[in-house]
Amino acid sequence: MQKLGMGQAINQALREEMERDFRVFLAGEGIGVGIHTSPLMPTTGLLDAFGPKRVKDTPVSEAVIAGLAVGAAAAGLRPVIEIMFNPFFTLASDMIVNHAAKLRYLSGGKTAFPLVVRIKSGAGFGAGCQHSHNLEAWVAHCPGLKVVMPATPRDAKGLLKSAIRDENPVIFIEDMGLYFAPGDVPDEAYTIPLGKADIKRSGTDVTLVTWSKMLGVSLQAAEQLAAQGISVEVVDLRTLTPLDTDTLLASVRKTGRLVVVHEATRTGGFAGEIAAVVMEQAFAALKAPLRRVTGPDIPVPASPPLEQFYIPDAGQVVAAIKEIL
Amino acid sequence: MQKLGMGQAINQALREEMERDFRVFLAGEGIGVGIHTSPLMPTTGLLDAFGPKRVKDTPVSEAVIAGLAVGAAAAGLRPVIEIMFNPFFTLASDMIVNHAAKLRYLSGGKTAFPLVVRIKSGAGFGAGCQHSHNLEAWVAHCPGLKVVMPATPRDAKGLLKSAIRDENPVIFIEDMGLYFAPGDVPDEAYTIPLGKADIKRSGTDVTLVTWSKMLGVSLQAAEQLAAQGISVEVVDLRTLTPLDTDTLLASVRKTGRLVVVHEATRTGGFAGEIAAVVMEQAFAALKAPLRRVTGPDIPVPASPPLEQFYIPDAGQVVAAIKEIL
Amino acid sequence: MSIPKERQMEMARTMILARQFEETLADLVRQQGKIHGMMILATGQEAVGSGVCAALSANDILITNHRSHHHLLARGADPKALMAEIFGKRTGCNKGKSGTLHLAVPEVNALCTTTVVGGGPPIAVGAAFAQQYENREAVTVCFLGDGSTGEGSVHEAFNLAGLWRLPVLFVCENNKYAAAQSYREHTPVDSLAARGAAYGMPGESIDGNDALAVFEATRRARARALAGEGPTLIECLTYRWRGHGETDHQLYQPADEIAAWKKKCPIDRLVNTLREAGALGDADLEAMRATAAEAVADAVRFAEESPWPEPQEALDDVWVA
Amino acid sequence: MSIPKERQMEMARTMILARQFEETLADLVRQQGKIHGMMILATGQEAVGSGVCAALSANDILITNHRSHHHLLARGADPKALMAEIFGKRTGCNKGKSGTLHLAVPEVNALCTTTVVGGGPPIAVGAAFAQQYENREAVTVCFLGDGSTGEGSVHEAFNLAGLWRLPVLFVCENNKYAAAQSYREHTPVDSLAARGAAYGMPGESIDGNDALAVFEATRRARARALAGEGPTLIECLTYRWRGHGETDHQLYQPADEIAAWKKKCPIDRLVNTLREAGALGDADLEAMRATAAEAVADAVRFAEESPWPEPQEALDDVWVA
Ligand SMILES: Cc1ncc(C[n+]2csc(CCOP(=O)(O)OP(=O)(O)O)c2C)c(N)n1
Ligand SMILES: Cc1ncc(C[n+]2csc(CCOP(=O)(O)OP(=O)(O)O)c2C)c(N)n1
Ligand SMILES: [Mg+2]
Ligand SMILES: [Mg+2]
Repeated sequence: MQKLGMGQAINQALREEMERDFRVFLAGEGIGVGIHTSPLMPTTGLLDAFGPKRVKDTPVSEAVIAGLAVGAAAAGLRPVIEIMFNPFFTLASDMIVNHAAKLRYLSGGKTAFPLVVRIKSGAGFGAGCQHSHNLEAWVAHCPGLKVVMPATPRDAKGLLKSAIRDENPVIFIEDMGLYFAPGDVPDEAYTIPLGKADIKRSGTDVTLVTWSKMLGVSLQAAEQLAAQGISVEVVDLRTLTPLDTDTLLASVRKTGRLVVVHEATRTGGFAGEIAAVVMEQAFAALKAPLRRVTGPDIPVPASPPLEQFYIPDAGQVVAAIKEIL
Repeated sequence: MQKLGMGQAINQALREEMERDFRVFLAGEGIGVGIHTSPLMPTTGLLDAFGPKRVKDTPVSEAVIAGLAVGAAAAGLRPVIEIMFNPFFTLASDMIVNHAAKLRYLSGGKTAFPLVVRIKSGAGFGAGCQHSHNLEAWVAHCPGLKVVMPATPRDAKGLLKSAIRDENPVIFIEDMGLYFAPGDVPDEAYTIPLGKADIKRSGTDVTLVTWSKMLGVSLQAAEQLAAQGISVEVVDLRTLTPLDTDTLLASVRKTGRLVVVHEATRTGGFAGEIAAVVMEQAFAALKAPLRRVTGPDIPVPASPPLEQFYIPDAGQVVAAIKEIL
Repeated sequence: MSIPKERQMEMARTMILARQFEETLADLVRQQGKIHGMMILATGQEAVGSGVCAALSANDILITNHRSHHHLLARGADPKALMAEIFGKRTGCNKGKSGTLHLAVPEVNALCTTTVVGGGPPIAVGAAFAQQYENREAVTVCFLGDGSTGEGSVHEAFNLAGLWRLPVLFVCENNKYAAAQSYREHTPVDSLAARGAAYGMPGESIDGNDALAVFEATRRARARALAGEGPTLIECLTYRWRGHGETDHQLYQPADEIAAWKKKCPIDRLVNTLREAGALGDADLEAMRATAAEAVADAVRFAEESPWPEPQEALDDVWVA
Repeated sequence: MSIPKERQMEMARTMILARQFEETLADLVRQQGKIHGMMILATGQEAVGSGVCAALSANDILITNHRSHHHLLARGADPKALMAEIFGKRTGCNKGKSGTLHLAVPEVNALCTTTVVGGGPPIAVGAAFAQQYENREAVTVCFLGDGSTGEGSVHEAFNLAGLWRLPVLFVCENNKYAAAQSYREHTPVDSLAARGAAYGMPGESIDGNDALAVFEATRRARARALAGEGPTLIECLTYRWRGHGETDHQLYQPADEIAAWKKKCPIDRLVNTLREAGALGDADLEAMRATAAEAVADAVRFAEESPWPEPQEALDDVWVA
C-alpha cells in the first residue's frame, strides 16, 4: 500500500485518467507552470508528462475557464478544470450553474456535459476571506451538479476517477489542508462510486455526520469520547449530492442522535439539509436535539488566533456531543 | 388605505427614499427606459421623476453594476441596484459575496457598504431555468448580507425602505408573480424593521413557515384546512437573515409541528436552516416529523404543464400537513 | 471567389422560411394567444443567420443566443420540432424543457442556445478548443448581440480565443439595441469590430442585411480559422424591426428609423440581386414562398396536434443515468 | 509643466520606505518565520505607487490590489498600523481581519484592497461615480496588474467608465507576469494600453520604473478626469524582482531577465536624476534612508510588541450595528 498525501493521490488519479482517455484534458491557472514546485501538489509534473496540449495554463479568467469546460464537454471532450480558491467560484458560477448544470435539461436530454470542476478550498492558510470561503452549500443546491468532498487520500483518488468518468458535471472540492498528510492508497487500480457515504468509525451513541477536512476533527473527538465510554459513529458523506440518505438514516436510526460538523459558516450551511432529511425520515428514532458544529457566521479572518477561532475543533465537537447525551 | 400591487409598492418606496435622501440612486438594466411601460412595474416613471443622473440605465454588465454599488457605497452614496433575473445574480456574485459582504469586515469595521440589491425572481412566466432560479439560499449563507423576501405589497414597501436606510448590504428579492395583485398599503409613512417575521395567520395545530410568493399558497392551504377543523399558523419570515428565531420557535413550541414551504429546489434550500434551528432549539416541543413543500430538484422547465408541476401548490401543502397530523 | 448558385438559393430559401416562421409566431402570440412566455424574434436580421450558415459545413458547431430562430432554421433545424418546442409540447426538439429561449438542436450541430447574455462566447471557445484538440476540420460559430459585449464573459472568451488561436467565429449581430438601450447608450465606441484588435483578432464590420456579404465574410473567417490563424470577429450591422420581445412597446425606437430599415429588407435585397442576375424568376420565388408557407403551416399543425408533456416528465433529463 | 521639488523628494522618500519595508517583510517571513500566510511584495515596482500618489490630492480615492504595500506607503498610510496588520495584531489598521492581502486605510482614502484579481476596477468605477455624482473635485485611482486584464470584470469596468466618462485612472502595473505566467502567455497583444481604444479611453504606455514619468502621466490623466473627459488607462511597464509571493521559486523567470531589470532600479533612477539636478546630496539621501530604516524598525517593534486579538474578536466588525 502506498502512502500518499491527498494532493499526490489526486495527481495519480489525474494521471491515470489522462493515460486512459485522450479526451481528458486539464485547464486552470498555474496548473502547468506554477509558482509552487512541491511534488505534493495535485498538478505537479503533469505538464511534463502530458505536454501543453493537454495541460492548459489559462489567463486569470474563471468564467472562460468554466466556459471552456462546458463547450469542450458538449463537443465531446472530458475537461477537468481547476478553480484556484473557492471564493473565485463566484466568477465561474454562471457557467457552472446556469450552463453546465442546466443545458442538458434544456436540450431534453440530447446533450451531456461530462466535466469536473476541481475547487481548492478551506481555511487555515492565513490568507483571509477572499481566499477561504467554503461554498459547498451553493453547488449542493443546484440540480444537475454532483458535489464530492473527499476527506482522505484514498477516497480522493477513487472518487476523482469516478468523477472524471461520470457523464454529468461534478464539482470536486479539495480542502488544501489535506494535501500534505500521508494516508494509505491502494497500489492497484480502483474507483469509489459517487453517492456513497462511508462510515469511518462505527458507534452506537451518536451519529456524527461530516465531510472533507472536518473528518479529522470528528475522528479526534470520537477518540476522546471513546476514552470516556461514549461511542460515536462517524459518517463521512464524501458526496453531498447525490446524498446517501440510506447510510445517513440507518445510522441515525441506530443511535438516535445527530451532530453535523462542517467548516462552512453555520447559517444556510449543508448541515441544514442533513437535519431536514433526518427530521423528515427518521423523526421517530430521534432521542435528542440536533447539534451543529460549524464555522461561525463571519468571514474567515486572516490573523492566526482569529482564524483558529473560526475553524471548528475537536473540543467543540466533544462539547456538542456531550450536550445531547 | 391604498390598494397597490407589489411592483407599485416598491415604486413608492424607491420614490420616497430618493426624495428623502439625495445619496440614494438606482442602477440596472432597463430600469429607466425599459421595454415595459406598465405602471405596475417597480421602476416605471422613476426616470421621469428623478432624471438620468439618479436613475442609471446600465449596459448588460452585472458584475460592474454590482461593483458600482460597492464602490459608490464605500464612497458615501446609497445605491439601489437591480438584477433583472435571479439566475444572473451569479454574474454579480463575486462583487456581492466577496466584496459587499466582506470588505467591511476586512477593514476592521472602518468602512461600510449601505447598498441594496433588488433581485427579480420566481418561476411562472414561462421563460425557463435561465430566467427562473430561486437562489435565496446562496445569499442567506453569506455572513455580511441581509436577505429580505417580502410577500405582500405592504411588507415590500416597508421593508424596502428599511433596507435602503440600513447601513449594511441588503439583498431584496422580489417575486415577479407578486407585482400585479393589489393589496392594502397604508397611506401614511411607515417602515417595517428587517429581521422580524410576521404571523400572517394564527393557528394551533401546525406551524407553516414560508416567505415570498409561497405565502399565498400557504394561506390558501390554511383556509382549506380550517374548513376541515385544522388550525394552521402561517409564519411569513419576510427576512431570511437575520432570521427571527424567536417568532419561529415560539410558534413551533406552541403547535409542535413544522412544515416549510418554498419555491426554490429542495436539496440545500433554506428550509434546511429552519429545520436545523427548530431541531436544535425546540426539539422537546416537536410532536411529528418535518415536512418540506418545495420545488423539485430540477431546473425550472419552460412548457406550461411542466412549469406548473414545478411550482408548489396548495394541494401539496394540504397533503403535507395532513401527513403529520 | 464567387458564391455557388445553390448556396445563394439556400440563403433565399432559409431567409424566407425564417421570416414566415417568425411572423406566424408573432401572430400566434399576439392575436391568438396560443403561446405562453417570452417571444423574441429576429425579423429583419435574417441575412445574418442565412449568410453565415450557408458558408458552413455539417461538422461546424453553432452556439447561439436568445434570438435564435433565424440561425437554427438556416442551419437546417426541423421547423416542426422547433415549433412544437416553442409551444411547449412533448414532441418539441427539447421535450418542452427549453421553450423558445434555449433551443438545442444537436442534430444539426447547434449544441446550445443560451439566453444568458454573454453566455455563448465562453462555451463557443470550449467547442472550438475541442475542434482544435482533435484536429477536426471544423470551426465553431458563436452568435452574439451588440449588447452582449457589455458582459465580461465575452471579453474573457475573446481573449482566450485570440491567445490560443482557436477556430471560432464571433458573429456579432449589431441590431442597434440591447433591449430598450440603443447602441451608443451601452457602448462608448462606434465600432465593435474594432475591438477585435484588443485581442489580436481581425475585426470586420459588414452590412448585415446583405446575405452575400455575410456569406463572404464567414467564408473568409472560416478559412482563416481552418488554416490555424485563429478567431475572427464579424460585426453584422443590421436592425431589429420588432420589439425586443413581443410585449415590448418599442417606444424608444424612432418610427422613421424603423421605416428606413424596413426599406433595407434583407430578403428583398437578396431576391432582387438574384432576379437581376437572372438566377431567380417569379415562379421560383413563388415556389419558395409557398414551400415556406407550407412548412410553417405544417409546423403549426404538428405543434397544435402534439400532446402536452405529462407533468411528471419535468423530472426527466436532469441527469445522464 | 515641471514637477515641484517637494513632490520629487516625496517620491524618493516613499520609494525608499516601501523598499525597506518590503525587504524587512521578506526577512521576517523567510529568515525569521514571524509572519503567517501569503506574502506578496512589490520590490522593483515602487515608482508606480510613488509616482501616482505624489500626483494626487487628499480627496482622491485609491482602490488597490493584492500587491499593495508600495501604493499604501506612498499614499501616506502609517507603517506601524500596516506592519501590525500584516503580523495579524490587534493594533493593525484592520484589527487583524485583513492581514497583508486586503489592507484598507480609509484614513488616507485608500478605501479598499481586494485580492480577487480584477475585483478593483468595478469598485473604482463605483467610487468615481460617487465623485461625479456629487461633483467632488477628485478622482479615483485603481491599481491593477497585467494579469488582471484577463478578468471580465475589468472589461465591464472599462466599458462603463468610458461610457459614463467617469473620473477614474486605471493604473496597470505591467510587471510582465501574472503569477508564473508571462505576459504573452496570458494576453494575445503586445500593448495593454492599446486596449483603451476599445472603450473610448486614452491608453498610454509608460516606463513604470521612471517615477517622474508616472507622476506626469497621472497628473495629465487626473486633469482630464477633472475636466470631465473621462477615464484613462495608464500602462506602467515594470518588473517584479521577487517571486509572485515569498514561497515562489521563480523558476520561470530567467535569471538574466531579473538581473537586467535590477539594473533599471526605479529608486536608483530617481535618486540619480535628483543628484544630477543637484537636488539631492549624499547627506540628504543618507538621511532619507535612515528615516525609512527607523520607521520600519519602529513599525516592526510596534507590531511585535502589540497584543494578538482575542479569539472572540473574530466575531466583531461583520455588521454595522
Ligand atoms: C446576463 C443577462 N442579463 C440580462 C439579460 C436580459 N436580456 C435579455 S436580451 C437582452 C438584450 C441583449 O441585447 P443584444 O445582445 O444586443 O441582443 P439582441 O436582443 O439585440 O439580439 C437583455 C438585457 C439576460 N438575458 N442575461
Ligand atoms: C479571481 C482570482 N483568480 C486568481 C487569483 C490568484 N492570483 C493572485 S495574484 C494572481 C496573478 C495576478 O497577476 P497580475 O494581475 O499581473 O498582478 P501581479 O501579481 O503581477 O501584481 C493570481 C492568478 C486571485 N487572487 N483572484
Ligand atoms: Mg442588439
Ligand atoms: Mg503582473
